[in-house]
Amino acid sequence: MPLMTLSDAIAQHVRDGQSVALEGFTHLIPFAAGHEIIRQSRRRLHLIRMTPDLICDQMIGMGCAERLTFSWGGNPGVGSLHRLRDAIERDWPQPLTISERTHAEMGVAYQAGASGLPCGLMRHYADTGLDRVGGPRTLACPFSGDSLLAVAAINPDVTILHAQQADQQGNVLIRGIIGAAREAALAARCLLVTVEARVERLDAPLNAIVLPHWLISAVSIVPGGAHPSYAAGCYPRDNRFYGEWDAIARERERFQQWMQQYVLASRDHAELLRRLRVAA
Amino acid sequence: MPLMTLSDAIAQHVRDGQSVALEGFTHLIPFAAGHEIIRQSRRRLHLIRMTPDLICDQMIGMGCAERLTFSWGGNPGVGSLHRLRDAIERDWPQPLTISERTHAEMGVAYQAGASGLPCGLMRHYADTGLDRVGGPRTLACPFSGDSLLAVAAINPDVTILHAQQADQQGNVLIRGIIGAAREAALAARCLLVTVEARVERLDAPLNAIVLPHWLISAVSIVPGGAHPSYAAGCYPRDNRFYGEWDAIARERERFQQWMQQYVLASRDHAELLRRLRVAA
Amino acid sequence: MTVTAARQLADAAVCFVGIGLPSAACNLARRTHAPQLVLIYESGTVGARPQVLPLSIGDGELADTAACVVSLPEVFAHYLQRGRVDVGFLSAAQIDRHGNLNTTVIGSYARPAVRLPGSGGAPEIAAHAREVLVIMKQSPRSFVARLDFLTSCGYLGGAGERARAGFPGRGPRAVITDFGILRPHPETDELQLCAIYPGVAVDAVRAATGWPLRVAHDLQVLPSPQPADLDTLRALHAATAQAHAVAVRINLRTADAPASHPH
Amino acid sequence: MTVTAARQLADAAVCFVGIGLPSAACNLARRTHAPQLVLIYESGTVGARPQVLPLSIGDGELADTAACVVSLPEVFAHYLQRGRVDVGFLSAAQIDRHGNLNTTVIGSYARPAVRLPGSGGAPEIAAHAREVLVIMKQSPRSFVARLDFLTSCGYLGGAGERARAGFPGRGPRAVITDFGILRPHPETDELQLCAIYPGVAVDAVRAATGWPLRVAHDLQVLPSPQPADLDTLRALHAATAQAHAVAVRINLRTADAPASHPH
Repeated sequence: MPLMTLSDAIAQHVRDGQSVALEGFTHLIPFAAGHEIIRQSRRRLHLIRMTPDLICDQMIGMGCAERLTFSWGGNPGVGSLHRLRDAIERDWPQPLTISERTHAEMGVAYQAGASGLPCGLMRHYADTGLDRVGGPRTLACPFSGDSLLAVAAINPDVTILHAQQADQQGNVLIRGIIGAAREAALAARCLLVTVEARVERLDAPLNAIVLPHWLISAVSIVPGGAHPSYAAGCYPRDNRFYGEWDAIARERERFQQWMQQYVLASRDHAELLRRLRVAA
Repeated sequence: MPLMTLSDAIAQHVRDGQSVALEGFTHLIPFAAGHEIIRQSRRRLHLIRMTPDLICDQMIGMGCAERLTFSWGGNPGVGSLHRLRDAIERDWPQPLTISERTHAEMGVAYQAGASGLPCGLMRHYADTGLDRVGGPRTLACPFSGDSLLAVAAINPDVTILHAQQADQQGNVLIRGIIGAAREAALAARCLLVTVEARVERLDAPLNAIVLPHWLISAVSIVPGGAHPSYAAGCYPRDNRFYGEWDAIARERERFQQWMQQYVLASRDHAELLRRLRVAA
Repeated sequence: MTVTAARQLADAAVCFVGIGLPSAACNLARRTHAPQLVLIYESGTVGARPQVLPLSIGDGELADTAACVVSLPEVFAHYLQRGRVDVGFLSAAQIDRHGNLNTTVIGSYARPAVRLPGSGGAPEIAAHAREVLVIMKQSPRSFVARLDFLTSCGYLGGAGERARAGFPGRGPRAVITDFGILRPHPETDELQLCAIYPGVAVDAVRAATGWPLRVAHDLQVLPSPQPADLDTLRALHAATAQAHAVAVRINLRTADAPASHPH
Repeated sequence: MTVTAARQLADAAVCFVGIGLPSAACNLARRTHAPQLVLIYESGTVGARPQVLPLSIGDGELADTAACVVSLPEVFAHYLQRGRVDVGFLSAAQIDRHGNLNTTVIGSYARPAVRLPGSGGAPEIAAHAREVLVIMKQSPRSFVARLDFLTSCGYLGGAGERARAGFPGRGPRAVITDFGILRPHPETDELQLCAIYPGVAVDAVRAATGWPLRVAHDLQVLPSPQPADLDTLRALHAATAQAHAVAVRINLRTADAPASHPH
């Protein structure tokens, strides 16, 4: 596990055209990494995220993505993701192909990917609209005859997570709401992690969620790297920013202006947080 | 979750002829509960345990079981389970039907059971002897065409676990090596738990393994309830006893004498531990 | 509407909660008549007891107050699909006369007029929860004769089609709206108006419904909400607004901090 | 034998370890030439660094020294089946000329002469680990012409059958015995004697093998074990014996103890 700056990690490991999962369920969303991908102008990415959230809204609006796999694409508690809608409804800034699943299907798909299986199983009773537009197929349980839905595994080229701590060896500790982040990490061909802090020892409880260093391609220390999402034990979710994003992202011009003024004009995440007056 | 004595819990919830999983992988094996089942002379049980260990050796030797589902039936680091062997090799004290799987298959079977699925999936490349004598069947992945093994779910009538702590509501905290105990618990129709201690609050770290009280049919407080297995943070594995068991269980007479003198003659687990000079 | 929805919840029920109105109703119920209600959010927080309403389904408040935090694959497989959930609480952009729900698109799927957030956890909640409560504002645009997209199954085409398909959950037991409560007819599975708030005219409800709405022969008038319930709900919203308005400050020097274990 | 087995392990390899001789060899390697060896036990302890040898696969020592403790379904799915394991280290009661293993029964399955413990994790380790090391004492009863039961797949019938079946792992790379090392022939996959300890006669090895044993044309003589390695191994065994002999004492009053969090 090499320790490197986030800009080096993205430069070395994320290539145009790759599938990139940025996971973290409301909690620990890797915003700093998403911004760095925007700064480095990656193109034609296949973004994978259960809840695209503001981070995918920004990356899609900035033209990084040509495809999105997701299960719920809103601004939680606020409303629409306007850049996501603009891409789907009006092909701006470019067409976006979507692969849409349910949360449970995404969970099964990541779990299958993490388990080295080509697919996973769920109960299935009747076709929904998603079954009709999507890829899943039914098969019969060889024991009970029950109808089951087979869900194709997801194995991202790169998975990026944010976490609280890394130790000197590069083992990473994640605390709190985890979503399918661990499965997304284990399913990936390359795993990048940003952390709030590097510590001598993790001092993790016995059954803590730790990603062993030898599974990780690069660790970068980025305090505040989940903002406006949060890192349990470090800082809370910036609910106010989530509310304000609705007005920022509603119109193309204001969105572009904001991205220029804050994300592109900042060398790194620390500078962005200072511009946002979140950090001193 | 009613709090009750172990003897009441077994009397109320374990019936002759049921399938009973006693899980805990080397760690937290529910010995006290197994002994109570022996004391209450349950018969025709279908025992389910990945590693039958001494507890199933004792239950089988005392005539509680007519069937065993397992994946590794030895005395860890010591050698054979002589009572298990005697039942399979010589039908003593009665014939024992075995359903044999691999550890990985048992894990998948419990996981499927815990997930409300009739079966789970594994990779499969060539038939082993177990595939030939056992029940699993192969099917083709509908996406990749890969050959996969379908493993039938396990849903025990009763699962019994031992754990470190229960709080006032009956939520249970498990710390340390977990094996497939959580999946066995969630797969069961009825869940019984013995714990080392009852506490005001669990004070569990964020991602600790906690079984919510409303999943549990009965909690019993049994200090030392895992002995000669162990409870992390409470007492170590009694490796010496595991070594001594080999000589105790080798011959039928000595085994019966030992069970009479220690397990049957003790009213409860505390008395047994005193007779074994493990507790004062 | 929130108070009426809360009243539908029995104490000690295990409830899989969506964000927004469902979450408000569940937390109101937990603070009033149902203190033992077990709330499960799809973020994996089981037994959450939030002090303020979460803005997102994964707010730290939910994790900090939960009995346990499990992964998302686990919460959907081990709790929902395993049949441990009594009540699923949903909302939607469109509902049809058989309680089927759309949260995906208005217009065509390929080129929607309005792209909605999508399914999230709703299709499996609708399938597996022993019963489903739906809470949504009633209008001809939301109570439609034909869904633009079938995201989550209610009673499908009605007349027992859901039961015949083998769904483990019974489907929507009640749809709570700003006019009253609709419930499925026991034979046809068609939603009919069963209860109205005091002062609501049946014709107004019909006008707000995109299909010819049937009215139960024993139409009830709901009691006015208890002042205590309204006070509790207002206090909850006020505490929530205050908590969410707090400015976040991040200390960039945490990188150099010692290995203290955040607990 | 243990020292020779340990020497087969490259530093920083990820090793899925069975109990007994494999565990001794892996821990010896970790204490000598391979300090970065990652040990995974099927009990879910990943990156364990035990100070004494565990008697069981799930000793507390393994959990206390591990980087993380995961569930058994996870360790088999996320680590082994996912292809994260470099080396699987196995032992068996019987092995045949193509490295297939039996740990299930001697005699017939339905009515065995000797019922062995069974498969445990071995079949999947043999299938998925990038390569497999086998360590066992060599005798005509253990190195047999025909297995009584096929528990774990080596090279099946040989001559590329394993590779054609699509196994992700390459199969047994070396069988370390008390005479030397057998390795598969690159074309036939048949195990042949490739190295012997100083002073071992090839005829003695042939006599200890239940099939006509082939000998590599460049048969090597293994170096004598380094005294330092032997000292480390002896010290490890001594510490282990001492640790396992300690009498366990349980305090029955822990039930009344306060809610201190065992850490």
